[in-house]
Amino acid sequence: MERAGIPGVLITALPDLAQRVGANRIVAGVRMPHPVGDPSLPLEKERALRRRIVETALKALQTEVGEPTVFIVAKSGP
Amino acid sequence: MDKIKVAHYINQFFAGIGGEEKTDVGPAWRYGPIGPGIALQAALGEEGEVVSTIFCGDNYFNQNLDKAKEQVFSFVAQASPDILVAGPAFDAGRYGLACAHVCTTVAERLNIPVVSGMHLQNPGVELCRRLTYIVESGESAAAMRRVTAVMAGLALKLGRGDQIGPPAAEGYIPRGVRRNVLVDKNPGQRAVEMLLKKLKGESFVTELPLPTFSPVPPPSAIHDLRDAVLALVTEAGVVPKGNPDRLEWTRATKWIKYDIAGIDDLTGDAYTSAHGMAAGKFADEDPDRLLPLDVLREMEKENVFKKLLDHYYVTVGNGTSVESATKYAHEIAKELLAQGVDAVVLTGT
Amino acid sequence: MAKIRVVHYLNQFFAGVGGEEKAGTPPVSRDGPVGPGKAFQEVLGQRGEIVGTVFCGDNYFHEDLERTKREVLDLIAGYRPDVLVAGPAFSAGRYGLACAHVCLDAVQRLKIPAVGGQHPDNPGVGLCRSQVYIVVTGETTAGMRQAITTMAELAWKLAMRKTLGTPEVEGYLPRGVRRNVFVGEDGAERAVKMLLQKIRGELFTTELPLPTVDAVKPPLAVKDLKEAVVALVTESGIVPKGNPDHLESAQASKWIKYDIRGKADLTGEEFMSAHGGYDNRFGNEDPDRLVPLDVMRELEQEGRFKQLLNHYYVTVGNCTSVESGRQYGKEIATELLAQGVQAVVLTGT
Amino acid sequence: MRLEWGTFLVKDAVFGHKTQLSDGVLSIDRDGLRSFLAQDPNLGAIDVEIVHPGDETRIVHALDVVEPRFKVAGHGSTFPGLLGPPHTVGEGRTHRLRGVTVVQTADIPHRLRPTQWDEAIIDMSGPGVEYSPFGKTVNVVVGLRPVSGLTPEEYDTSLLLGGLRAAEYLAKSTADLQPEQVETFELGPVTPGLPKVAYIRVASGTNDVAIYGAKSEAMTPTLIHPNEILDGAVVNLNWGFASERNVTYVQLNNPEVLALYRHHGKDLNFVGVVMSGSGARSQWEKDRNAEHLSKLARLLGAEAAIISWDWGGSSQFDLMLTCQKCEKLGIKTVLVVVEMDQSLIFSTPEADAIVSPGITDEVVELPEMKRVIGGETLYKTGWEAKGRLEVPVRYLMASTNRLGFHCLTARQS
Repeated sequence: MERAGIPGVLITALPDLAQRVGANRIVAGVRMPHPVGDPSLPLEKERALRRRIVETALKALQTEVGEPTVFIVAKSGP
Repeated sequence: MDKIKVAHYINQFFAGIGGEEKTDVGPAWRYGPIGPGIALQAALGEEGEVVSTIFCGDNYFNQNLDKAKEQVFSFVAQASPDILVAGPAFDAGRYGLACAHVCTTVAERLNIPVVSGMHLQNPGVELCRRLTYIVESGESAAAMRRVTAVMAGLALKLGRGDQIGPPAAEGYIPRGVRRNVLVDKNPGQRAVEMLLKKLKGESFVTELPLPTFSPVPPPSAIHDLRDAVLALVTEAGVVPKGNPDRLEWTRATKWIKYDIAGIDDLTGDAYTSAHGMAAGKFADEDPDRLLPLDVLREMEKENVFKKLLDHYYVTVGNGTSVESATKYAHEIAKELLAQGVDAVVLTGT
Repeated sequence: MAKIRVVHYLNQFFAGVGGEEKAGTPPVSRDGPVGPGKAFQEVLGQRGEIVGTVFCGDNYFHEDLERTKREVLDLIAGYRPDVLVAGPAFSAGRYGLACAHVCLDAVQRLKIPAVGGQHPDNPGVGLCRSQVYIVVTGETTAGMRQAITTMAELAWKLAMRKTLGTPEVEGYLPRGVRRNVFVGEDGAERAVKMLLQKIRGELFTTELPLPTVDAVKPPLAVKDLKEAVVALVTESGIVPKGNPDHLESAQASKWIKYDIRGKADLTGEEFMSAHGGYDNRFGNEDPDRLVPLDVMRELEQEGRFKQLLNHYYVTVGNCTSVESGRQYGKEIATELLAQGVQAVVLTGT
Repeated sequence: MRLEWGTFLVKDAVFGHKTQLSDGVLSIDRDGLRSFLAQDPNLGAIDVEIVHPGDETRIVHALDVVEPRFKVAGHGSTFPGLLGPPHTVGEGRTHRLRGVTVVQTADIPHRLRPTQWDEAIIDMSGPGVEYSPFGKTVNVVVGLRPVSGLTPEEYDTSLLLGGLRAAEYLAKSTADLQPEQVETFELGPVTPGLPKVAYIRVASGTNDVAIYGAKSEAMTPTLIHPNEILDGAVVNLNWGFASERNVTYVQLNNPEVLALYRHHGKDLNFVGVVMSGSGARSQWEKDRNAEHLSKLARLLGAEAAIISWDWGGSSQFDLMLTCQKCEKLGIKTVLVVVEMDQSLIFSTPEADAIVSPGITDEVVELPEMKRVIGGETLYKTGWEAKGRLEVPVRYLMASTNRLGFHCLTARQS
């Protein structure tokens, strides 16, 4: 996709793997079965988390990167 | 016994037309060998003959992919060669890609063996390794003589229909086509022997060389998100309920695009996931967890960005080969470019 | 130095009134020491004085326990003693029990320390050991002098509020009450040293001797279940919602019975788990998981047993002591027997 | 694996404009620490107080006690899996402040509501000082009040991380200083023939410890190097009975590990540590758990083992099964068993050697104090926190600590 010149951002639960394979803009998602959500949270909290993840993704699209870079989502707690 | 007829594809530089300033030159052809073709002919000796050389500017080829491929194919076909030789392109990216496209097209449509020469890291390798014997050429053209000789040797063997040996012996890059072979020891014994060699510092040959991924230069960032058109692409297998187009749960053979115009949220009763790993409770409860449409629509309304494409593109990454993924990406990218998409949001499990 | 005032309790035999034929003598008091009391006085010397002796026939004592205890206590209280000495009773059962009751009353009602003297197997020991200092004696009066000396010394120390040494040093039965003591090394260091002794086969003393659980002879099986009244008893802490009687989540101080007449099922709306030792979610969702009322009712309707008792009995086992467990068991059992229950189904977590 | 503790002896702590240690006095930038802890958006109010041995002061609602630690060299970081990535520690050098601790106080943690919370008290003077090991240290008391609307998991996590971050913050001030004392821990070779001794940890609560940041309850028993324990791999999660609590300070200075290291090479050969996954809730699971623990000790070649009962009531069953199975394998055992009023209901003849770190039910009289930190009234009883108290030893922080950190035992009286 990027080789065709389109800037892309990949939201994935395995950012390290994505980095090694060469994706350039990566956002660390939650877990593999639900990279952009967290079922353990109450619905409106999960929705807010999803918003924070996608906002990070859009921020990544507007950021120059020299090589594969992982963007961490600001979350509370470990 | 008549000679093995060889068609030779090279770029504008090796054809002597010119360097970067001539890279936009369109396809053309000449009888007989030109430039590196002369060394190729010498290596073929009496057994083979370079009947025609086809060349094209690297930029022209990559910018006008379909048209260039058609023209070059027709020039090759008219020479009705027994073998196609392309390159060697060493580490030149655009030249390597051009060779790869020519090799795949000729192999698929003319059904004749094709030989090329590239550095392992050349982007062209991924594109055509399955159908082409690519001689590992190293990075610099200084190795031209050695590489051409190996390519010629392979071309003659293929022309004669001989049995081709393993990659390490014949000097070509493993084509990713692995065959089962019966040996006398089981993996446990072989592993111990390999380990002992490793411990003693002796040389050993790994049975499974791991793929390396050639870096893709990052496209420049978007300057003004507010007038950018975004597209959603996912390998998480999010498809309409019932998986109407039978997207495979593993080893996906295709990608599909689905219309989401006017849809603000992916709900469990309309969508599901076909992905072997991601399918299940979480996806069925709320597919947005795999493809965040709800949040992107919200941002679209707040015009954080101009527009979300009316379709999203989906495939399944689970167990799908790098080649297929690369192929699908090419095809999807072409569609996105055609629809003026400025940036892509991809989700992966 | 003020002399301590001691009252001595004896049975009719040691008071010289007579043997079995005089076992019905009612309680009598006499100033000064009587019988073994004289030896006590000798040991006490100037430090204390046996101001009075109270004695009573062993049979009389047990005919009407409450009446005799009141009479004996009044006689003792009359002397305003600093400490009560009872016995020594050696292995005499009725005499030992009498001493135990008298000592308990002295400690609980007159708030003065009490010293007994009995063989460890004497039934009186179990009754009062946690509140009364019982000097360990042999089975027969042969050990009289030794017993009296130890009892006198102990009585004096208790009256003078001196800090006592360990049970082994002072000669009394460990009262089952354990006290914290500060020592020079931390627990881990002591553990390592003990382990080394154990490895080398050297003698070591464990800091916590484990109790042997007293085996209970299994009662006879239920002959005819169809005629049996069955009761449900549990330690799982299932109580009506809100825990109205505040059953503790650990170290429960009581048991409670709740009415289940007409109830075919324990629901999460009406009942909850107050037990602190396991994850209560499952019990709160469906208390039947801990107290199987739904199934018991079904079996009752099918006539598999005559009737389920109208109440179930509940306490919490989490860190509740064996003694309390035994006590609650006894009390619940008496109620069950009074209601003609022939079999009990107990559930524990 | 070779670990060095770089120890700094701290005599006193005072508030100052900069957090730094100089000749035994730790000055703390109070607002600097509070804003550092405020990086967690889930923490609403944060107070910081300092109390000294001898003050007529009482700390109540204490959750955990943490020794200030900062890893300066070697693989891994401070409190791995919680403050840093879950990478193996136990090598290189870690700085630690001796004589000063961080004590988190907070309202009732979610996890213990509504039934299982109990008061946790540290008295800085009076008879209480003897009972809790932290009556004699300078304590930096960090009062944490999470914001409302958090999930139970978020609420408790913010309390846990608040204490650990404060401890790292204090120790980090010594990053470029040279420690006065360096202690080295290494299971080096010993003269042959010394008895091989392992340390087995049995637990069963749902929130006992975090190992590299993950709760241990679902874990199959595992081997762990003693240095990992001394270097922050195991952190306390349990806020149950105060006297038995293996607070993080005790986890980091695990007494069994330190005792076995003291004897290593002299009269025994310390071969390693086996940790229980805990969480066994049925006979089958407890049996499997105990088999696994005793097998791992055997794999270490242990001829003897110290077994500590880290937490839980029903895990007394796991403890005794483990003891029984070890002894049957010829591994001689000594158990460290805290006493509650209840006598142990499950005992096996093999459990003939037990060390008792004290009994929790004895009642202690504590005098009235001039100042109280962490709360106005006691949990459950509602008594005035500052007043004269008659409380069971169970309320005094880590007094009958299950790992046997304190010099207390219980005797027949």
